[in-house]
Amino acid sequence: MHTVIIIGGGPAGCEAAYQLASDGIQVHLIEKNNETGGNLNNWYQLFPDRKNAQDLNKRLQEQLNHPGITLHLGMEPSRVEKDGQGRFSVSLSDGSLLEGDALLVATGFKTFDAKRKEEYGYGIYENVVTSVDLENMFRNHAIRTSKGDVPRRIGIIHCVGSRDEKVCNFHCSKLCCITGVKQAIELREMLPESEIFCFYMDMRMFGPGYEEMYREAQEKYNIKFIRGRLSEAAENREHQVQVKVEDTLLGRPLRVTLDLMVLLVGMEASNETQGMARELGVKLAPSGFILPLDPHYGNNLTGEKGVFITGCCSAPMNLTDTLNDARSAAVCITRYLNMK
Amino acid sequence: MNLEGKQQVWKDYQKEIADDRYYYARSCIRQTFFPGSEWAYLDILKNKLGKDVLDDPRHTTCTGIGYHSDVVPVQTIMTVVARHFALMTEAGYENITPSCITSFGIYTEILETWAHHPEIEEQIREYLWKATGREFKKPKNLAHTSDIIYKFREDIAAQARYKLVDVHTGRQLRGVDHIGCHYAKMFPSKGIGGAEFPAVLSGMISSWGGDVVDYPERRHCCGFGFRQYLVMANRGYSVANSKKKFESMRPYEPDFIVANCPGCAMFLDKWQYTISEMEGTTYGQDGYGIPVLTYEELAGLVLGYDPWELGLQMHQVAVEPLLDKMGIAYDPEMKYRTKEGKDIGRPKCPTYLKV
Amino acid sequence: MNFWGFNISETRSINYDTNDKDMLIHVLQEVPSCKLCIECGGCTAGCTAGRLTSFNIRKLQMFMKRGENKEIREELHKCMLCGKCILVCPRGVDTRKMILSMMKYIKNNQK
Amino acid sequence: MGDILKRLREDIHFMEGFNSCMNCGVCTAICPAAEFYNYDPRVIVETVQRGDEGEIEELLKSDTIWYCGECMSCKTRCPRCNTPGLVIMGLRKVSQELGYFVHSEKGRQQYALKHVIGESVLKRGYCVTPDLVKPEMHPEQGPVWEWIYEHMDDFYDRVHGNLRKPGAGALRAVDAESMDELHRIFDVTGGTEFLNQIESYSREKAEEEGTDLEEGYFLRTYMENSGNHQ
Repeated sequence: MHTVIIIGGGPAGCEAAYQLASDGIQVHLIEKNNETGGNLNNWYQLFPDRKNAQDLNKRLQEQLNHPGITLHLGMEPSRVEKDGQGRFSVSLSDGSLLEGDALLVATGFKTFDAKRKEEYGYGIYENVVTSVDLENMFRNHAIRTSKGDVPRRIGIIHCVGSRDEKVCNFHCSKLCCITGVKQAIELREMLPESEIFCFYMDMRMFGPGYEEMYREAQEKYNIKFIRGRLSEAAENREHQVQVKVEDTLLGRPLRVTLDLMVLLVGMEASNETQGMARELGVKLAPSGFILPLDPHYGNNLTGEKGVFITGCCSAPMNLTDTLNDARSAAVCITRYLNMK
Repeated sequence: MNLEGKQQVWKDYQKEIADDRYYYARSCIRQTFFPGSEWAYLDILKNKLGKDVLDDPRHTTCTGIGYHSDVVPVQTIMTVVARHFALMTEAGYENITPSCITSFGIYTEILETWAHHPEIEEQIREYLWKATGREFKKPKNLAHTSDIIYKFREDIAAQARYKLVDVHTGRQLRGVDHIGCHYAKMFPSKGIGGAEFPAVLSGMISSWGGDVVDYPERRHCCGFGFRQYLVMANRGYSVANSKKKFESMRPYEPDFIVANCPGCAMFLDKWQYTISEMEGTTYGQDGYGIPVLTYEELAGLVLGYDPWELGLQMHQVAVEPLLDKMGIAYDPEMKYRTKEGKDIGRPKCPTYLKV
Repeated sequence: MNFWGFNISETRSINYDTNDKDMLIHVLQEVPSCKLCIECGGCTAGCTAGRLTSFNIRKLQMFMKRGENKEIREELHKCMLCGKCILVCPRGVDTRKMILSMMKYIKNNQK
Repeated sequence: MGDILKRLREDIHFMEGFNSCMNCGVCTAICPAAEFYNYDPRVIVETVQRGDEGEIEELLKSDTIWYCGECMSCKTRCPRCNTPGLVIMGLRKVSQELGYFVHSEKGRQQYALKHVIGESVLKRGYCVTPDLVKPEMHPEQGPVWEWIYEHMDDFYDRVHGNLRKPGAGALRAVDAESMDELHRIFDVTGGTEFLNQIESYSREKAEEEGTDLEEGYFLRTYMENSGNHQ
């Protein structure tokens, strides 16, 4: 029987583990945290269907009860080695050693550190939060300003840490646009009296049901969309956030004072993704994510034989695509093992 | 506002500043409107801090105002600056410290351009040789004179005779810092604290006992805009930009403004008069304006220099309210006298702005 | 020319905080489809009045949404009410009705 | 490629300032000129990006390129590392080389700037000196400046100036040798030619209008404001 070692227990790693195990392959799933789920643990509701993110998480966790899966929680791979026969041995942080016939990297992404956009004042201005902070507020059902008031005017800022050479991220993080729309709707539902803006450059509604959700945000929820990238924010005496954008479709600068400003932080390759790439000698794209062997036919393959990738370690992806990508990786690995 | 967040940013932008032996380059605007500041700077460095500074009479303008008014081509300004480097090299100095922010920006821009385009540096070396027979080494360290004062702010604090504190109430004086655009907006890593939260002046205010005011339009340009001020017809732009800043800072009731760009210091002072005459608005307390100081003047006051020797009588906005708060003794009779004490009259009073 | 040789310039920025959104509230009540605009400019591209004058229907409805009503008062009468814009709009905004609603608001709120 | 585009692409400011633009508007959002003039740096960059020679020629003949104050606030922010302010410097240079600047009110002001700043540099060795800030040309400087101006010699002595005297110090007279070197630098690097070019195009324009270059034309370029700039 073949054994596969999966590094990373987010949605991609979990789904791939289940698919491989269902095909009769022995799976070791390594997760650095004490629970699986990765970034999904930080999410409240999913787009576009507004499903509770933790329901999906639970389902993925339940799948891991499969007898073919061995879970290694709270573990990090300290060393990965490959022998001449194409077998991998992975040393874990507790000193134990795993062996496998293939390696699947599912180390995912991290969200952009908003402090790096200094002019937005995250970590300095009191009422500037990230989309991740906002999900947390949703979970606690408490959308309040630093003074504890209900925010009357909220601005959602697109492209924070994405499409921005200044922070060395040329890529589009793809999910922020729809996240912004989703969060705007959730805010409106919790705070029906508040005025909500999205400041965007392009509305990239790439997934099924996304454009419809954008339309709904306008029609049903009266969310205001202004095409102009945030140039700078400043705090006034009342700790409100004064923002400066250009209303580019009118060609005039626009100033508005917000009670709460939400930064839609983009996605970057996680430290573990970068570390694994170094360790395994696989190539990184200019975006910092792992470069697949071929963007069409080999998106789960790397230049290294027996090393596969899945999920957001190779590019920003939504959950649907991540789960598909995990199944696709499972197919590739199964075929690889059968030909061995 | 979260101070620790700012401190983190400041940590990210610390630049190297030489300890001693500076070649000084004067500023067109500073020497015209703030000659006392240039004197005080040299005096503080030489006599209070024991540093070696060369005030070379042979240097000239960098032509920066002409360059940014688009009447001086880039090769010309580069060669003029190269001549300054040559004078510095010949005098045996390696650290250059321009007093003007636009000069500092231009020196930085030139060194960066040469780093990316060595062929341009070569061409400029040829031009300089052809025009003057001089050769140069590039400076080892380039710092604005406000960087130098920032570097030694604690040494100045140790010798301070006055603090930025209201002696009558014990309240910390509220200071607004205004950073010249060309200090760090073009090359954020060349400014202490970077472009968004520069610490070069706020650091001085804090070290000397004051409280720094951060207001929404802090980063906005004073409105000089070179051609936008130099040509009379365009001055509506210049004054409007400063007005935008005054309106934004007024609610914080600042006790003073400090600037590191000589142009900004002059404009923020003079425009308060213009706005008061045109619209009847004043921004300080009781009909006064908000005193605007250069960082040399601020350092000079803290160190106990005579306000009139520093040239504070050149300001249109009266500085006396600030001097009174700091408890600085001054002779009002001497304000407009000559060095010998001769009476040469006094300026007329503005209509609205109290002086 | 005054004594100074210049006047203090006025800002061109849209100040959303202070602008008057009353017309917007009125028009959105009468023509809710206005909310659906994605600012694509289809309406303006084929606009009869726009070919002959400075009239720009896309910008006009955007000005309304920002509370910049001065521009609307100056431009609105240039519309010929031909309704070509309705045919083009990919989001089904009833642009003609929007213009009529703006006109009605202005008539009822003459300064 | 047309002549204008060729000149632009050889210009170091243009080269450094222009990469590619996605029209996000961060430059315009904080631009002091966009705040007070009918000016949009984003549109400038978009226009040069389109690369239509005729359209750019029109731009070079318009008031538009003269609104920027070269504060370079745009450089700090652009997510594509463009600097609209540097693009403007390139456009202004070409506009002056080709004589297009005399077509617009704001462009013609280059003569005033050449007259005021260019000549000051070559006569005094500084861009600004106190005697050039004449109170009648600078009413906004206020009564204190007027008083200083009237008592210049006494006054600058009081504040440690060395007005028009030899040696070191603020406002000293720059020595003859240094002035010679400055002049030769202008000659060798094309600075003199550039100033002369501004003068000759302006002279042509003044003659066309039947005004005297140094009097009527200068004052007009210094003071004229049609008020059509917002």
